[in-house]
Amino acid sequence: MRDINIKYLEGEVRIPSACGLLGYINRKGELTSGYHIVDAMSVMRERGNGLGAGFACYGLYPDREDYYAFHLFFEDINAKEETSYLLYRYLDVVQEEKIPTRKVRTIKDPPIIWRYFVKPKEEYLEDEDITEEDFIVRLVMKINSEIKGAYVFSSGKNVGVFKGVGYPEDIGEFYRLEEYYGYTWIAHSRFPTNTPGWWGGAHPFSLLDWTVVHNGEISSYGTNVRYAEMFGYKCTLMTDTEVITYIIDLLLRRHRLPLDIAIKALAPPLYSVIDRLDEEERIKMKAIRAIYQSCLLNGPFAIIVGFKDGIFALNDRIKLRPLVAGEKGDFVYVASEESAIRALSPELDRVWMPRGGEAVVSTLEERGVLV
Amino acid sequence: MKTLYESDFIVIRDEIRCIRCKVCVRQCANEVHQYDEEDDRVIAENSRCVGCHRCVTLCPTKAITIIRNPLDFRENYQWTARAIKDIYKQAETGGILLTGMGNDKEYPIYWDRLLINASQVTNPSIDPLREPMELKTFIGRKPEKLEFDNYGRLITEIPPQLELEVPIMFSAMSFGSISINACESLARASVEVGTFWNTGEGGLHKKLYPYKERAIVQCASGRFGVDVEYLNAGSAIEIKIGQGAKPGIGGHLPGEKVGEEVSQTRMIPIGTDAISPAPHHDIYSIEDLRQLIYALKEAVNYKKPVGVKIAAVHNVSAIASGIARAGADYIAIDGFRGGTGAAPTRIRDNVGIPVELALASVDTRLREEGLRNQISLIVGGSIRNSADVIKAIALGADAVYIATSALVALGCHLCQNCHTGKCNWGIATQDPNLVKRLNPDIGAKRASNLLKAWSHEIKEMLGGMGINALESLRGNRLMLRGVGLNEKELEILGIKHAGEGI
Amino acid sequence: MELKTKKRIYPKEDVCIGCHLCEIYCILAHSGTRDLIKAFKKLDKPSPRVLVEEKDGYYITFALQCRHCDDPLCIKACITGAMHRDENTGYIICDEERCVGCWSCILVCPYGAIRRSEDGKAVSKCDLCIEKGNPVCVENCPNEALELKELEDLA
Amino acid sequence: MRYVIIGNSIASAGCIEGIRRVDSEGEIIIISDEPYHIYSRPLISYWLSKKVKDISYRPVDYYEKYRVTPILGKKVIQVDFESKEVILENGEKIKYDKLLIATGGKPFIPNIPGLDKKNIFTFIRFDDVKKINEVIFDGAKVIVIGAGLSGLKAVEALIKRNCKVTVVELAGRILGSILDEDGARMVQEIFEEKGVIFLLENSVVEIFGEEKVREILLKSGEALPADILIFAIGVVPNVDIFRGTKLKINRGILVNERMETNIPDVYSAGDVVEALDLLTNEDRVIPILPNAYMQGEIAGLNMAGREVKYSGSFSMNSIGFFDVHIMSAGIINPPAEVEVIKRIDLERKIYRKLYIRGGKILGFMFINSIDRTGMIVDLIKNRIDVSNFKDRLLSDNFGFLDLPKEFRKEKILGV
Amino acid sequence: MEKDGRLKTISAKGLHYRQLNEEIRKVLEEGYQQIKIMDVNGQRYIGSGLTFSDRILEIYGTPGNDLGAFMNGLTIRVFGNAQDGTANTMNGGEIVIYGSTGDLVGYGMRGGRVFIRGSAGYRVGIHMKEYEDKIPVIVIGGNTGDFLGEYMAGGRIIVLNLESQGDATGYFCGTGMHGGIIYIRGTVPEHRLGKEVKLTDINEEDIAILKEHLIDFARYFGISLEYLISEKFYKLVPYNKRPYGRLYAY
Repeated sequence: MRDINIKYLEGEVRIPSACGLLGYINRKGELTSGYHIVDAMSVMRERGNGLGAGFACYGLYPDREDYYAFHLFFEDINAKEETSYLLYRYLDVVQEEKIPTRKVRTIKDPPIIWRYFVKPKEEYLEDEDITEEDFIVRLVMKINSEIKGAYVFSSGKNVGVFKGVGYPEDIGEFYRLEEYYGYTWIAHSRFPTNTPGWWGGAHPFSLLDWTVVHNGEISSYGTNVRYAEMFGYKCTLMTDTEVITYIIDLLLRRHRLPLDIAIKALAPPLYSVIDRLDEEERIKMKAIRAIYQSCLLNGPFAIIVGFKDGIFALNDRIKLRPLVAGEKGDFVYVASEESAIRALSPELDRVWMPRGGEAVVSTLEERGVLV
Repeated sequence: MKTLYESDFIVIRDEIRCIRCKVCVRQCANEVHQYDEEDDRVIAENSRCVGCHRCVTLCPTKAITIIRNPLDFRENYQWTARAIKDIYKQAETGGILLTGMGNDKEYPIYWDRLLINASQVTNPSIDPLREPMELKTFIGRKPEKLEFDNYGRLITEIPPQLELEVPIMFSAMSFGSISINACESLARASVEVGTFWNTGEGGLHKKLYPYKERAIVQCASGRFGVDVEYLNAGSAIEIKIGQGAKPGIGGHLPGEKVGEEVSQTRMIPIGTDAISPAPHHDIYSIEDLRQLIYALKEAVNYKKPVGVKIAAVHNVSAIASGIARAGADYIAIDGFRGGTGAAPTRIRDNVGIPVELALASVDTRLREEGLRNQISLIVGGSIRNSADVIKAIALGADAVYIATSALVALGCHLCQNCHTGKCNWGIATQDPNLVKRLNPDIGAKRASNLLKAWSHEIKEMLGGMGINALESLRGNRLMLRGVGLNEKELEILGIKHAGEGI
Repeated sequence: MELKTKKRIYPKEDVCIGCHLCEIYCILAHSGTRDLIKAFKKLDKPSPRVLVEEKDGYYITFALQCRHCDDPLCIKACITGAMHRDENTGYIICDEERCVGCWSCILVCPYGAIRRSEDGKAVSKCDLCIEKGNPVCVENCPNEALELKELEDLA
Repeated sequence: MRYVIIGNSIASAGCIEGIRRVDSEGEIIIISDEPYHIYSRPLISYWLSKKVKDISYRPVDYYEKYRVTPILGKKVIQVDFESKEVILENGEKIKYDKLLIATGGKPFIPNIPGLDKKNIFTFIRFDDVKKINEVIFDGAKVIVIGAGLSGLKAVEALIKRNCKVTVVELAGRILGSILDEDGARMVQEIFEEKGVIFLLENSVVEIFGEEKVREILLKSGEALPADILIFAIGVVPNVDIFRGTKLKINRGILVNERMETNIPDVYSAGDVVEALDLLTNEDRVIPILPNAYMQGEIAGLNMAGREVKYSGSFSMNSIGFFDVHIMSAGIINPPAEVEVIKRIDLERKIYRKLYIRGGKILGFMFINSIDRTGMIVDLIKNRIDVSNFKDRLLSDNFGFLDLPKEFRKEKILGV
Repeated sequence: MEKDGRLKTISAKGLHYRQLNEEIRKVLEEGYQQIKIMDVNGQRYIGSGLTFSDRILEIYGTPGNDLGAFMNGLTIRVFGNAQDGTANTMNGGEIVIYGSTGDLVGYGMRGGRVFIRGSAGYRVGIHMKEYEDKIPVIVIGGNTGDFLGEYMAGGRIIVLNLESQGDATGYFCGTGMHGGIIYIRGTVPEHRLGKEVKLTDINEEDIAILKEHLIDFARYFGISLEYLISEKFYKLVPYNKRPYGRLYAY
């Protein structure tokens, strides 16, 4: 994907940025409108600069929950046609449509934004002995790295990402988010250091049903990328969020690590802490650090990760970026600032500051706890 | 035969400062200084001076200066003084030119063409003095992934690992090539700092058994000192295939250096040559290497990592890939600036490649083949300071080996005369009169100080990059930029040029 | 009133390099000048009070100075009372003014650690650089082959 | 507790210092017929030669510092061992709890006609040299009788005082107690170079003169003019006042290992006692200064209640004349079967000779090669087998590296 | 464990060498005196690194490479042929092979003995060395390939060349040899020798050495000692201990 007017694109250069994060889940699976989170994001307007914002919603496509919902940006119609050819060739497409938007004064030159509800064609899965997910991942990688002007920014089941260049409230209005209902909502406001931003570079970053919003700039990026690339991921965007998403996909889906272990791999305890653990735990932690050394996210970050069963939020090991959590009834909230949570729910049962490296995990009750 | 070789150095003595204390006379193993009773003067025989500075350092009145002999040949770009003198030497002896230490020719030093990144504003630098900074490194074969049972217990069996507190180890220097006190100094420093030293192919002297937990024991073609006790003594076993200073050339400890102690340690009679030819005659192929790797693993019941050390040569990445597939737990790559006790000069100066390029290409190749995570990568041969270490790790090394730097810490002045056995600093010698000049108490302190100092610097630089655990630098080539390098070099190194953003 | 020395220098023969710098700095320390060159140009330069033990063709050397014995024979044998134990430090010191050079101390010192001064008038022995603080031989040994040990205070 | 010490010389100092190591409270009384602050007898020749002005053995504040009450210039005439009292010549009685007899030696003077003349002296006490000092003059003819250690020290001093000295010695060589013939000859030559005349195998049979000495007659029949006559034949234990008491005396006072005599609480030390000779394994008087101190110290320690044993000693001497120095120890005139090793350098007047039996050194004499001799003395004392390195014993620079490694290490590191 | 004198039989059929060797180690640790291993075929490293000086392994079949590598004390009998790398860097013990072996017997061997009834391949006894009371011995019933005793620094190699099929050794015999002795029953032509060795007659001492080992060879393989020593032996010894002493210009 490329816009010729923009000199510095994700994928060609790394763009450091600062951000505002917000996410929440209703543990009973009760759906809420996107209106609330869009509204709450405006509290953290200072954390962004209008060059990127985005939202992820889980539970928004109940009628198509068995299909992968591909959201795509196309720079032009050629890109769309080339992509469609590929999609129809490898996937059963049950529905395709333009994602409904409304005109917003501040949103300039949006790309063509389209969605497809798809399933891999059985014959390919059988032929190649590949899991459905891996097949989807490969296809996404192929489109994003090979088709000029096309970019898949959402590819999970019953999850949708909506993002673009603008302030969160404008993006929310643009995508008509008040019309979507979900049990988990995640939002992001961006402050990239260069101008202008690019639609694909906005958060959340998503692959399959993983959606990640991220505040920070991880210094281990080079290490993380070269690790992810060994497993076939193509880091086309050169953003931290992208590689974090891939590593999460690798650890949780492909290596099938329990969520708590995967979190330890991303933000492991310090050796000074490990040395004081009992022997079994110590061996385990050292093994995690030794084997997954390249997964350690080093440097400042706070992330909120959505997945089909819940969300988790995580800080770097020494907490260089803000993260706060709150609870009210069945709702669990995480955000960069408490004020954003209060905007959603003024009277909270509990508010707390998670420690560095300690994840806040919340999952749907009916699905059980993953941890 | 009258020699045409004029002395390399000239000893200048300040007669006013000289108090005739004769310290220089007693300290020079090359017998440069002599006391003339009749004239009550100390005189010098310049031709014997190797420029080791022992006398300069110990002269209490600082009366001695050593200068390079200013005597010039006619200016000639092709026929340098060195080229001419080498011919004189060979014409006079008919022998192969030997020298000590590593390649000193004007090849590019890539470390010095690499620059390190630091954080500014968008992500913070970390202050390593007050915040945690982790350098711990595991050397050993890693499973591709971990598995846990339903109770979160680790099921995967982790192969044996070396646990390093600093990513710097002392590379192989045998007792025989260096003195027992030098070995002990490094061994004790390893214990103190939490890293490892390497026996080299000379066996493990009984005096060094107390430090065996921190030893890597080497097994080379000559199999000197190798038995089951030895293999089980160390924490890892290293098969030495090659050495950066003399790829394709073996080791040869002349009989005169095989005294009682060396004899016991190598388990050979006193006075016999200890010859380790380049090839292990049981390894003529990669599958033979695999055979030896597993023979060693069987011999120690799979309790120790078995690594393979190779010289950086043209096809190093393919070889490394083969070694990884042959089951080695780590690969040590030794660059052509690596030191040696003795090497044929022509080989030292002309064979092999710089380790920076070897490292980058091996790391890249192993990643392309999806093997990089499984095997550890150690590089050595030219590491001079902590910045070199940082650059090596960013290029993809798990840890580095140092040897020349360690010897310099012990007092080596790089006079390149190790092969004569007359090391005035007590390092590369077996003469008990010289060996005792290196007090292992001091040596251990100096060597551990060096590692501690480097660790501090590494932490500072990591902090600057906003990284608080070394693993996040490993292979993180984005942290490097090249200066003065051509496209090809940048491509091999896998880095961008300085000035290019991220 | 039981007095013993509080410090003693121990040589480490394994690492003594036989450079004789201990002797050279000892001479300096007792020369009354702070400059080595000056000290050595003086005609009546003092003799060193530390002695490097060495032997032709043998690789071990070590430096030896007065052991400042707990039960010093030199004091018992001294005919003038010049040899005495310093009350503050417990060091064994020879009052060179009172020494007449009978060398009875040399006759009884089992370490051979007492020497005749260069002029042959009085005894020259290690005073552990009592006036300087730390012994210069220890401080200037380039290989730390001399170790000053603080002994248990038995007083 | 009251300690009383008879005698005010080296053994007494040893005793005082021994007592004070253990007992800082007890009263110490020291009694001497000499009126001087504690002094060193060997220094009298140095005083006479004007090399030293002060012959004190200990500093002036010594008595004060060690809290000793000196009673000087008063002679003890009797000791009542029953009532534990010392009786002075003025009738004063001093009670003691512990007593040390350190009366030393007294000069031996043969019975010769004419001894009543003036200018006849012995050479032991400070008073002796004070008197000599009053009468000598440049060019005075002095006859010294006895070529032993003190006699020759007197000769040296007199030469330095510009006297003309003749030495008369009964034996066939000088310094018979410390040197063999070769050594003696070497030393004799040194004296002769200074103008000293030696008359060996000779003795004085009569002394002539009016008030003062004028001439002596020798056994050889020769008569020699003399202004001053000095007897330096030797000393005998000074035990006169104890003869006939229950104190056991042979030549000297007999003591046990703790320097205690046969009478409880009565100790003795110094030139007056007979003690163990390590080399002969017999008790005998060894009148040398280090012994006096050590015995006094042992006595003092035991008197103050500490159990310490005297390990015995053997004869040893360090003596110098002009610029020549001699050291000897142990047995000098050995039986024939011993092994002799020696080195003579007549030109440089260096002599080194040792007697060895069963691998052990019995005795030695060194002239002008004396550095580190204490190590050899130590080898004798510790009965070290020197067979493996005996040749090195002759070297001027014999050192620790010549000794067995284990011995060396124990010695140096295990002080 | 009270299993002295007891025999245990293991079948190696289908076992990976790691499993087999683990089993052997386990059985030895249980105290069995003698282990019979049946159906061995290609399993490597049998006996590797083991120190059980009074125990016996009997191998039926064809053991794999590096048989007895780094072995420190154990008796192995192979009823069949052995492959390459037998007794690699062996330090003690005994290997008796009733058939022939491949290349590289006794590489870097420092102690123990190897008896081979048949022939051995190339590069036998390279880097063999001796130290104090450790003097390794290889006795070969048949002949050997090239490079016998290359860089040999100690030990004894005896080549019997029984049922002579030609020369006892291949080419380049004893190149770089600087210690030890190679005995040859019969002789070997000069052109097959490396330039560092010379062929000489044997003396009384040599005969004693030969007898010491040939008695056992005869006993193991049921050949009469008289027959073995009926032919004249020669020996190969190095010209000097420092073959390359003058190669360098210092």
